[in-house]
Amino acid sequence: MHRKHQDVVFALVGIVALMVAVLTFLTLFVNMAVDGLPRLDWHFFTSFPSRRATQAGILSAWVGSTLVMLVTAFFAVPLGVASGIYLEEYARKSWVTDLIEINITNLAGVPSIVYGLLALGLFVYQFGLGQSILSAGLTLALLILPVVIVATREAIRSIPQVIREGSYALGATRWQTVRYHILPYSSAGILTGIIIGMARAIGETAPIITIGALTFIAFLPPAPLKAEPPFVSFDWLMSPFTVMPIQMFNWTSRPEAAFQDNAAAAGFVLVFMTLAMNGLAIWLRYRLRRNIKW
Amino acid sequence: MAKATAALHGTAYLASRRARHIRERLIEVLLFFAALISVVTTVAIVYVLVKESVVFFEQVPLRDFLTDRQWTPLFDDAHFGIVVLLSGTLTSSFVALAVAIPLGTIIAIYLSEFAPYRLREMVKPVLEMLGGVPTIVYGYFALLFVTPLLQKVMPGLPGFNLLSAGLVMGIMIIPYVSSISEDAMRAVPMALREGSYAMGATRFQTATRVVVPAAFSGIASAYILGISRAVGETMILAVAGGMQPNLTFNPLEPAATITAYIVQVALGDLPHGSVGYQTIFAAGLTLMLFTLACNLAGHVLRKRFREAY
Amino acid sequence: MANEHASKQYDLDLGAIRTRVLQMGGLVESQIRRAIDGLASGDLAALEQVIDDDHRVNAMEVALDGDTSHLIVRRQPAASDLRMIFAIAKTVTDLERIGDEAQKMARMAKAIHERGAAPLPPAVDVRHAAEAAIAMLRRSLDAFARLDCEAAQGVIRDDAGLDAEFRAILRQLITFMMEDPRTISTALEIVWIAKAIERIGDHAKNMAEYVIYIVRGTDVRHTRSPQPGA
Amino acid sequence: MANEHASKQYDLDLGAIRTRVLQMGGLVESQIRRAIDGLASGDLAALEQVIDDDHRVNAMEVALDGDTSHLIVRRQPAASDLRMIFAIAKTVTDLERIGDEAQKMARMAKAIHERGAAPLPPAVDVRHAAEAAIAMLRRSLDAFARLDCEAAQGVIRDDAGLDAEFRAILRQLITFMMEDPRTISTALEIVWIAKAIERIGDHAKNMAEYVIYIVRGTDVRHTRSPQPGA
Amino acid sequence: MMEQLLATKAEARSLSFYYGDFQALKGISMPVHERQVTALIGPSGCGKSTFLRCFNRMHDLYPGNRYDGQIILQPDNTDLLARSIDPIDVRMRIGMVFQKPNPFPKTVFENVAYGLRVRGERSRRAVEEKVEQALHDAALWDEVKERLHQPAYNLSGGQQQRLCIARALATDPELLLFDEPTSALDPIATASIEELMHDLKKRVTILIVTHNMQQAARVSDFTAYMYLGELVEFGVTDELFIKPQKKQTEDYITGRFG
Amino acid sequence: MMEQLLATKAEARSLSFYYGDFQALKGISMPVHERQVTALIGPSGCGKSTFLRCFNRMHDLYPGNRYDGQIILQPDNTDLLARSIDPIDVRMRIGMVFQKPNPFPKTVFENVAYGLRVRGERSRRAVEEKVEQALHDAALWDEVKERLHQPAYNLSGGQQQRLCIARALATDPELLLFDEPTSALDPIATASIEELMHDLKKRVTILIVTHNMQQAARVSDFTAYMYLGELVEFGVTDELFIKPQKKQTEDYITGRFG
Repeated sequence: MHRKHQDVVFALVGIVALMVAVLTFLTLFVNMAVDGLPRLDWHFFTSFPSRRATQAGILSAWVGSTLVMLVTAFFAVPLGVASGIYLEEYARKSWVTDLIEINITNLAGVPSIVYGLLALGLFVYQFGLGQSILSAGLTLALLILPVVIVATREAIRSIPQVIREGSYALGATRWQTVRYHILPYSSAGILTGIIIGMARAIGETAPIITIGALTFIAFLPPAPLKAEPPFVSFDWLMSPFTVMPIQMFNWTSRPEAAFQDNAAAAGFVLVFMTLAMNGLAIWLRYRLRRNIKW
Repeated sequence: MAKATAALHGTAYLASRRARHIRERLIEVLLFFAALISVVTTVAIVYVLVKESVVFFEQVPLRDFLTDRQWTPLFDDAHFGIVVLLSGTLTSSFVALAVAIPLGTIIAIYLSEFAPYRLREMVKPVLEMLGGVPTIVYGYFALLFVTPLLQKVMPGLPGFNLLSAGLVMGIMIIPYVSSISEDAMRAVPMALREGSYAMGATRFQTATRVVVPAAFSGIASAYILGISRAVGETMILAVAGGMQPNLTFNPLEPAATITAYIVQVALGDLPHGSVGYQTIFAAGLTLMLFTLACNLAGHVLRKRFREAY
Repeated sequence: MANEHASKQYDLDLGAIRTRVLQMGGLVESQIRRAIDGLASGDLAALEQVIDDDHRVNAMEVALDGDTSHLIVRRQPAASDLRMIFAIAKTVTDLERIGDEAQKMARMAKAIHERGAAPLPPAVDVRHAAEAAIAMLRRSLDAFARLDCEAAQGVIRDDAGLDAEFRAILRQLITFMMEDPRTISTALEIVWIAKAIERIGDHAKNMAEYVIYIVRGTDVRHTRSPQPGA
Repeated sequence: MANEHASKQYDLDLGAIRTRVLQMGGLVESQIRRAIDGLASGDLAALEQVIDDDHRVNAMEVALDGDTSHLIVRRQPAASDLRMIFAIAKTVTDLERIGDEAQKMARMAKAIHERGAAPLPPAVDVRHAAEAAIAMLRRSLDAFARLDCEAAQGVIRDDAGLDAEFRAILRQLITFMMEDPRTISTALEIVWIAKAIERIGDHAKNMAEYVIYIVRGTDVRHTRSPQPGA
Repeated sequence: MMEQLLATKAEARSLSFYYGDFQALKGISMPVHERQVTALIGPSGCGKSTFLRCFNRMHDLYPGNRYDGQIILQPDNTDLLARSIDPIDVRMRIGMVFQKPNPFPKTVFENVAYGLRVRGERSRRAVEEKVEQALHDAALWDEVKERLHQPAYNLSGGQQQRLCIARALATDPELLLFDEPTSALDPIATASIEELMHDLKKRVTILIVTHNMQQAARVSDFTAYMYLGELVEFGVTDELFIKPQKKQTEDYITGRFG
Repeated sequence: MMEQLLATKAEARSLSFYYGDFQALKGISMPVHERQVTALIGPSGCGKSTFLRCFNRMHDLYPGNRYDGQIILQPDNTDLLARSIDPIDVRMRIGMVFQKPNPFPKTVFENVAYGLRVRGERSRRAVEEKVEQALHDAALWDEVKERLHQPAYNLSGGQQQRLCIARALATDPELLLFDEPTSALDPIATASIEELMHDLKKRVTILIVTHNMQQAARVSDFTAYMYLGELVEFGVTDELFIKPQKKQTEDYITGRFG
């Protein structure tokens, strides 16, 4: 019967399609590894950028990325989780919540470069924060806010309504229900969303470029911890900075092949980091699915 | 029972009840303000884009902006024809979608309906990682691997071109299309599939006649998300597509997209408040409106899909 | 909507059982009639037949009890259905006992005729009483068929008349026996026949009471003054 | 596991009904005994009491029938439970009829003693037959209580003996009547008492047959040669 | 059973309920007798669950719902639906068991203790005692005493439902609502829950919704038949099932409903 | 009813079934009589659904499943489980109705026509005739004839289930499998499905899994009681429910199962 052959044919087509995607990814990874791995040594991580390709490193880039991520997480996580909780557990159906809802869906789809324009107009000039770590962190925080909110909502939504009703039926208040049930049961899902959001933020280039981050930074921001009281300092927030993807972009744009190897090396580190974070998130989600069966 | 009565009316209880009310109310207000941040963000985006664009359109008539066939904002003889940037954007997006939609759909159907469980569990994370790779890395790949490769086949291909950028962008978008499509197909209840198989249908018949139609609005919203991604994608094009404005629909040529133009301007040293500075906001507004339309359409479709089950 | 026939099968099952109850009633009625005809005509073969046919009544009782259990298991009857099933289970017992009484009548009639004794005059009254009992039985079956409370109450009222008739026959027979002790054996056999007829009336009354139970859900048994003694 | 007591309430309900059936049986048994004692002693008040107490038997029948319906509605019995319920519904009818027979015995005994007639000699045999009937009733109730098929079969066997005893008494009474026609009224009253005793035996046998139905699921009624005629 | 002699634990008085514009309950008045099981039956959509969920103000969780009329809870004559009454206070007195077993993904112990924790009980001794007592009362103690600190999800469906009952019992509710508590269980687990209900009614008043008429007949002392949001008939269960007063009830009970 | 006189439509012979290492069915042998309703009952997890789903090789859809033994389908004496037999061919002959109504998200008409389309039927007339006939047979025609081209989801639950029955009937199956077909329906819809089953058995052999013993008693001619993957007792329904041969069956039927 010929209709049974369709199955075999389509299965083959499917595998081919899958191979195209997966093989492209592998090629990319191998290609970058081949070009970049020779440059990856201790020196590469502890050196500032340089005009000489072989002496250049990514010290200022990874420190900058780390600090920006700190700021991003500091703002995006509490805000994202709180709004997710509000929308799922508190909001009553009204035009305000409808608005917030559509708005978040839309924000999730706004191109990252538009966030860059927002930051340029608002943070850099209007608020006068300049081209600082704080500006970048805030920008990326807004960028991944929808990711965190959506992940939080999905995680919360997967908790069956009967669990909530069970809690309320025992006389619990809304906040008690959230604290004792909603948050604990959705925490793994929320964490997954946060990690994925951070992985996205760490690789974002366009908005950082738009706010005008410098590409050639041969110094580190002021240290957050000091020897003398008050021991902590927030000066680093206002410091100029660079981040990994910008460093890579910079090297990619150079015509010399040696810099392009640097780009490959930086790219390799970047891909490795994002893959590790994504992998962690995927593993978390897998465990989550295995542990909780509503 | 007497205890319950006392519990309802005892003064100590009343006090604790008031405390409870206040605490609950406070928490709700805090959470509400957190949720409001996202609205504030949108308002801020619109405010910034519109504010600068208004200044821009005071100097450049909207008519010129829409009809002029040149984009030379930084020349002395400045032209502001957005069509030029749009052509690059549309061409690269078209190439990307020509790759992503067929492949993404086939992969989704294959994974959801054909692949053995183990293969699916292995492949899905790999695909998701594909979507997690920073776009600058894809840009690097397009410029330094795909373009040289293509040049071996097409010797005349310029170093910067929309084709290789579009192809790589297509690969990048596959996971978005395939994973949302697959989710939509997975959400089709097993009972429907079993119903079809029980009627004597083959896998292919079940997939194409029952599962895909049932998941259609979900799949459509995946496509729309893909379009929105392609249009908004920046770094691949900035790196591999070339940055010079070029009114063309030929993917073999280099051309600037809206996003690439913004990057180009941002990299330069444009003074705050100049017309050049304002052009990027006008371009950004165009981009924003386009993706907004896509997102709303996708939202509506997804919502309809959710309601079906 | 399709629901109008949602319990078609159930109604069919119930209807089938009711029909079989009525069939059993018909058989039992013919048994009584043939026994009383045999008493008058002395047709021994016919009487023999009545005695033999009792196994058919018995078989119907067993079968109907089986059907009733099956219906309970299959349908978990409630409300009027349950009352119907319950009443049928009880009615079937009464019908079988009526069958037994008919058999006894035939046996006595056979004994009388075999001995060749001339029937005693009260035999006429016995026939009259038997007709009354048959009428009661028939009316209680009718009441059952039509779930007619009025008719059922009529049957219950009539039972007192039949009892009176029985006592009159008994007095007559005692007189005969006293006048001519040689008739005692035959008279006693006629007493048993009369007694059987009186019992048939009692059973018919029971059945009528079940009909009222089916329709109204009230148990009217034993609700009036104690019945006159046998 | 908790399931061991999953049907505790059901068992309790069933048990309660069975207990009440046995109580009804006990009441009925005492009715017979008091009637037969009254026949011997001529204690009119006691006989009056028996006649009056029949309403208690009747009330128990109505109540037990109600319980049975309720159990069917509540529990949708199947298998042995259904057979039990079904048998109880039938048994209760038999018990009530035994109660009726006891009442009739008391009524006849009262009539005999009110007339002041000297009891006829067969009264002794009647007492013996009554004891046998009581024993049958008690054993069938025992068989019901213990769901003992062997005992039930014993009861069924014994019924033939009781029937024979009844026929012997009848023959004796006929002789008396023929010898002295003045005794006819009294003799006839004793005939009714003997007949009641014979019927009690029949009912006990029915009950025993239900016990076998409960235990084995087979309907043993009407399975042997036709019973000896009354 | 003398209906007149029983105390009333709760009483609905002309209770109407609206989901937005849709009137789901139409002027229902009926008593819930103390320490008796009252069953609500009727076809899907007749409003029986809606009615049940008025008793613990569950509808307050969702917007657009409106009550009209009263539910008076005894002995203190409180109108549960009054605006001045906080739904949380209502739920403190009235427990509920749901259609599907819904234990929290916590340990067995924590599930039962939850109601106490919500009420601010801090003494560990008191909590432990109450938990044990509640598990005893729910006929579950012997089965779970060895694994109090294991996840509740390891229990079987029937055990989970009894755990939910224990959870409700731990806070000494005056009235316990059961919303089709066995519809997700197999016949064996169903039997054990029904048995348990029978034991519980010595201590607590029970109101149960069931779509299984036989179950209503088995477990309840009183039955209310509802149709299209109205109370058609209320009465002693045995009577209602053998001799219903209304033709509608009769038709439903005998399966001739169309 | 003379069991011996009935033709056998299908027969399981020493059928065992494994989910991976777990043996879910243990050497089951029993007949399915032609144009009769055969019910499978037993507690949850007894393997009754697993057994049912062997008849149309539904287990082949999932990996790691293994059959052992035979299911012989008459009149052609085919072993449904043979390796040489394509499960699709089996499903062409054997229809199935599921626990929850699962109409496809298409119109009423297209749902019923689906089986024909899958079989490559192209004649529009033929399809229309068959669809109408199937809807008649499923006692649904009068209710849907005005809205054949509306989405099937607009129908009520009971109608959807009858639509699924019509869908299965359209391809003239020889054997129809019902997997707890009314467990998601209310009593009224349940009654109509049961009624329908009774009408259908004049034309098609029916095998039904139900966890509702009363339903098995109502609709079936033969009943098989299963426990822990084994067939405990098979017999004529009336006899099995009034006089079961095995103590285990008796205990289950009377609710004393522990």
